[in-house]
Amino acid sequence: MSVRVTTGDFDIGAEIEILTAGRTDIGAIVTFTGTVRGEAKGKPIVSMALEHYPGMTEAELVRIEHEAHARWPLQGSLIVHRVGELKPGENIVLVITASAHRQAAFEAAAFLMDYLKTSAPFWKKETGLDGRAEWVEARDADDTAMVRWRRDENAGQ
Amino acid sequence: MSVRVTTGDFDIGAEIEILTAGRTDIGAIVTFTGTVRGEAKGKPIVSMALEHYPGMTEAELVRIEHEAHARWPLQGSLIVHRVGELKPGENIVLVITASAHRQAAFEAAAFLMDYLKTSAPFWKKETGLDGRAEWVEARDADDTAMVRWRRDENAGQ
Amino acid sequence: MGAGDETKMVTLRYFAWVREKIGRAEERVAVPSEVRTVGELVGWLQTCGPEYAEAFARAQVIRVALDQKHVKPAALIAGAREIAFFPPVTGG
Amino acid sequence: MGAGDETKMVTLRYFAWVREKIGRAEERVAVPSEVRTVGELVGWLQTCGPEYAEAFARAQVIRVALDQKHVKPAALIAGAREIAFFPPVTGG
Repeated sequence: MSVRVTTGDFDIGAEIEILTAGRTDIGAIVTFTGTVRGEAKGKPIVSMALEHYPGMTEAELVRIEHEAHARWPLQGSLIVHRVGELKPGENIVLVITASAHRQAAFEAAAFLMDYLKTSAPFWKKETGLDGRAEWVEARDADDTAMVRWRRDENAGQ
Repeated sequence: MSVRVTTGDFDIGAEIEILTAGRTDIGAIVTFTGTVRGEAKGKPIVSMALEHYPGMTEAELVRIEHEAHARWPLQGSLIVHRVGELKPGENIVLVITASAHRQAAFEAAAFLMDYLKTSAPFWKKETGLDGRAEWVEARDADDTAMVRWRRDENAGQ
Repeated sequence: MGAGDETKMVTLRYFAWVREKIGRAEERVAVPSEVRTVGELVGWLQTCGPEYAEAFARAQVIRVALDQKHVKPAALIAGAREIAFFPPVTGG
Repeated sequence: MGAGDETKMVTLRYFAWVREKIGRAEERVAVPSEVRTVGELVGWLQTCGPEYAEAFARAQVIRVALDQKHVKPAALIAGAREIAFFPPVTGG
């Protein structure tokens, strides 16, 4: 289990290697990579700035990572989130989950992303071709995505 | 879209690079990697042999990849499956899906794995410490996992 | 394997433990014309010798592909060039 | 920002457009003792000047963290060292 907030890029292959090196108890590894898209609401964007809340960010990422390990039998996990100035096509976020079974790895990775999107204190600002920068608005779909895990809690799963 | 059946290993980072190079329309990339576990039914295994049906294997992988693209808006995908002799900890299978949105990428990757596990003609044989080799039996859980996508078909989704 | 008056030649392929039990990976056989479906073909193969009887003893677990496409026991074999028999798949 | 007879000093932090509207990222303020909850604190901040009035105009979209933990408007602020205000998060 580890989390990292960084201005630098990450190397997905190298991170999987670190997580799985020398281990034979892992059967399934899922990675999710989020990247900067070159368009927002149909308009081109030239860059994205990511602000965060140092200290709270790491605490929130650790908290949701623990929550994932409490819900699924995971052999390992990693959350890396970049901050600062990014260009279209660049990496933003990496989540890796490793488990003996594929369903646990898939579900835990989706869970981590859903929680991260609604509770980790990051904010995106996009700059368009005209140089105007606008804060990205939160999507209702992200709240909806998170709610499905809440239902599971209520069901005692 | 591409599929590959190979005796050699794959490089996950390099494959993501190939799939996403120069593109700014992708927002989400999911990878699934299946690896050889060092135990089966509580007993250590020393190696795994993967047999397949050359020709049909590739046709089935192409078919399920097309099916995934018909169901989800994917910007790209890759299926790589190894055959031959593998050791515990080694890679078996790689699935990559790329989409503008994370849910499509997650669902399509899970779908590809579920279909692959029940329709692609591969067979595993595990060799234990005593040198005895046994064919792996199909898991009911894999059929159950696939059925959820069938329900979606019936629901017209 | 016997060939009647009216037969058709077809390539049969075997994989995994079906291959091991029969002792070969592939063969050309003359299928009697009264054998019309995949299910009937499995039934006929069960009568072709002890190795076939053993390989096809649990007929319900045998999967069949006709010209490299999965088919059900009711599928007609007419026109097929290659018919493959194998256990449920276990890749991934 | 005014300080009454009975006040407590607390660090306020602002992020994203809340920070931009207020014009600073952080400040130490004396909160009147009658301000007990996070919701009341937002209400009080709205009265602290036009930049605060604008930043907190849509109070229902403002998220609050007390000592770096998400809290609801009803949460008591007593004992908090650091209170942060920000829009709904948009990372990932």
